Amino acid sequence: MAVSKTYLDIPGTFVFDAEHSRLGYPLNMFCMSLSKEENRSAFTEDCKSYMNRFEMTEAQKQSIRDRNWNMMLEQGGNIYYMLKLAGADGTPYEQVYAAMSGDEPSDYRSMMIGGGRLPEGNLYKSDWAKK
Amino acid sequence: MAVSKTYLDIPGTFVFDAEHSRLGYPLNMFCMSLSKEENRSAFTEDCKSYMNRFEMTEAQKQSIRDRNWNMMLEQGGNIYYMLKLAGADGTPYEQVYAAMSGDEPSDYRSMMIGGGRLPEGNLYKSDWAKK
Amino acid sequence: MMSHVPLLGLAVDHAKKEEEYFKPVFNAFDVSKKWIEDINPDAIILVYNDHASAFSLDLIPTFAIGCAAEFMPADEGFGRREVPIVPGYPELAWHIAQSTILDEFDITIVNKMDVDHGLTVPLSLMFGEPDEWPIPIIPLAVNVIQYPPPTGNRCLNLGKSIKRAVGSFPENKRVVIFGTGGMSHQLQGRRTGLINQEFDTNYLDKFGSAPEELAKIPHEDYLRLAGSEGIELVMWLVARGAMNERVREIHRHYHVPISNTAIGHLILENEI
Amino acid sequence: MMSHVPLLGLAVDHAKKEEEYFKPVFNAFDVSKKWIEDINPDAIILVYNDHASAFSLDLIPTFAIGCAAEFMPADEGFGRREVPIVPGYPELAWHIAQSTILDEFDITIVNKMDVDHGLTVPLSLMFGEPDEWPIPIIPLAVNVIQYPPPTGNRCLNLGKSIKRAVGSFPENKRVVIFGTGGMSHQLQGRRTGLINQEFDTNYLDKFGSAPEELAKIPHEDYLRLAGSEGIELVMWLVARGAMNERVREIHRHYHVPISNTAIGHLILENEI
Ligand SMILES: [Fe+3]
Ligand SMILES: [Fe+3]
Repeated sequence: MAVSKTYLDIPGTFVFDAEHSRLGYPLNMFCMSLSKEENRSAFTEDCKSYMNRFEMTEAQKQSIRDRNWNMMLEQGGNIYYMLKLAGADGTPYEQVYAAMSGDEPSDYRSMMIGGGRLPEGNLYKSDWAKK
Repeated sequence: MAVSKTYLDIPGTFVFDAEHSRLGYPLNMFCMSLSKEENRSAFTEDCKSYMNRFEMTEAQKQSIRDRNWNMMLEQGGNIYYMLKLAGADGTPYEQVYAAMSGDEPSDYRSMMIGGGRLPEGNLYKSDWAKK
Repeated sequence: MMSHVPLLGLAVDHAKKEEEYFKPVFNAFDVSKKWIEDINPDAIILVYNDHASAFSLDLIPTFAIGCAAEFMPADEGFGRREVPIVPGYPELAWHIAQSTILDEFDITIVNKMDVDHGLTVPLSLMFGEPDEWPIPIIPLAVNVIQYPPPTGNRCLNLGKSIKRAVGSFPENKRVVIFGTGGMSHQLQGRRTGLINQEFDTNYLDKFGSAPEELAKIPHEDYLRLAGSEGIELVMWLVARGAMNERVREIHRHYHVPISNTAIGHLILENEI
Repeated sequence: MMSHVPLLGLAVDHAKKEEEYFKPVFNAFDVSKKWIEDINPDAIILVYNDHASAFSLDLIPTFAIGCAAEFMPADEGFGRREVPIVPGYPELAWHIAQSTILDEFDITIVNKMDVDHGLTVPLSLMFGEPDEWPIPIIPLAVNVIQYPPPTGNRCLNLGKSIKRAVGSFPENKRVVIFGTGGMSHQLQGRRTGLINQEFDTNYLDKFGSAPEELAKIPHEDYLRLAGSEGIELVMWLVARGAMNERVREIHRHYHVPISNTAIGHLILENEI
């Protein structure tokens, strides 16, 4: 079966497909490692040498240093893995979501309580291009 | 789909099905552990306490102590796992096969070189009951 | 034949009971708690997804069935969740594994596995905080993180195969199956926070009466319309497939939001 | 479309090259070595089974595809086998994984895996002792140790799905697929040493011309007639399914015994 990638025109979304998974493998395995207390300590003590245990690109390491969640996604990050980094930092997930969306945390929370982001105008990249 | 067990009337054969696998789990995981050098040393130094790391039944431990291959099979052993014990002992596989068959190693080897055990008379337990 | 295969579609992940915010949802579970107490099943098949706890990118089973006698709550980075060890049901789980493989489903058999909040949160919602879980659990993990997950159609058909397996188990058992995950949500990227109430309502409406129609929804539609994590809904279809063609709705609840997610919750029973 | 999907059915396990005893078999591979050198494929899909090296009773995937960039030879208790690291082919392997899952095969995706003699011995037979393996390998591990393995029919159909996947790969590649394991043998119990030459001959005869017929052989017949380990032959059917309906036989060799096993060896090419 041919693998079509028509999902690529969904705006503001990274589908964790083969390309993403291959690209993000070291970044995600780094994040996952933080589930273990000993690894969290090692990361906190010397983040540079801890990160070097994983064969990450410079861009991946930069995205982690900056806690730039969208950049992590671009570099193949998967949100379920990335949330382990947030967990290790003690950052509430909502803060991560707001950061990715580009909104102020309070605005983001209001949007969610108001029923979330509407599908209208958010289904195709062309919808966003119009904005 | 119903799981029929009509294979139970094959003579001299243990099918490694769910029942066998559940029964043999600790024995097989014990055998597998011997792939590692450190475990082989620990086993050689103090076989009793090494075996106690695995939750084996007394019969399973007995079958191992006696290197009674057919008894291991009865106790849920799987041949691919058991061969790791043979490997750790340095016992040639052919010797294990001969032991299970009940033949002298030289007779067993002759049988194999002569084309192996024939299917005739070896397909049903009832064939063997006649002998 | 088994007398009963009810289904419970659960859709809460990552919930924290202590928070006031979640009260309306927990209240909605009062009906469900009462229901399962009355049913008092012999086993629960729990269809869920692992969140990089038992599995990782190193090994991604499409379907994995837990056949062990017990499963430890996973350490997800904060120590093991303080809930009871999850009791398994090896006889039935192995029977399902053997039966579905002979039925040409390529299931991964798992004899040692920690289970994360994806499995234990639904249990907490249904049973509160007991000293022991009252009913044996068969974990059925579905890959919904790595694209592509199994198709909706494949999930529905796996459910049908599970139904045949439970039906051919030598003992007559009352089995409940939980489908978890979903409903619409997106946890990532600039579009995070997407909720599609129309999609969800349609899903809930057709889930009992027209699951074959839902099974045709292509992955792309879930991703686009229900958010990138909304694709978890395929797990519900495993549970639906395990039920009779005709079912009746016992309870329904839908709420937006829990954190970033639309939560839906549905109890169905077989029409006999 | 790919131009060519030849198949190579290999059936040697556990062979030790240095022993005089094996000479006739290694000689039979001279034809095959020449053949693959001439074909010079872009990739080999190697259908094999793991022998409690990468997997154990803790986790038993029915089908697992190796998508990594390389695979280390496993330490099977004597240190790692002294053969080159096995180079993978991530682009094509991932494409096959995605494609077969969307085609409703429930494959386990593996990104880190050691490969044991089940994979490296066939390579040694085909390529001798090079400093590097000359062609990238996609390992496809099939469970044949825990009963039940996938049915023969399922294996044949997976092969067909792999054929479609390779055919839809954006680049036109020459791919060879090795089916390994078998033929008749029994390694355990009082019946150990069973060999069924009639069964094997029939299998070799029909493999090219009537694989659908072989795909109907129930597990019980393999176990009874071809010995408990003869059931490994289902792995050949994956390779057969990946070929055209019409094939021509390039090379055949059958020999009894290697150790405890009847070894068969068949090269087929697609009729265009
Ligand atoms: Fe989730
Ligand atoms: Fe073998």
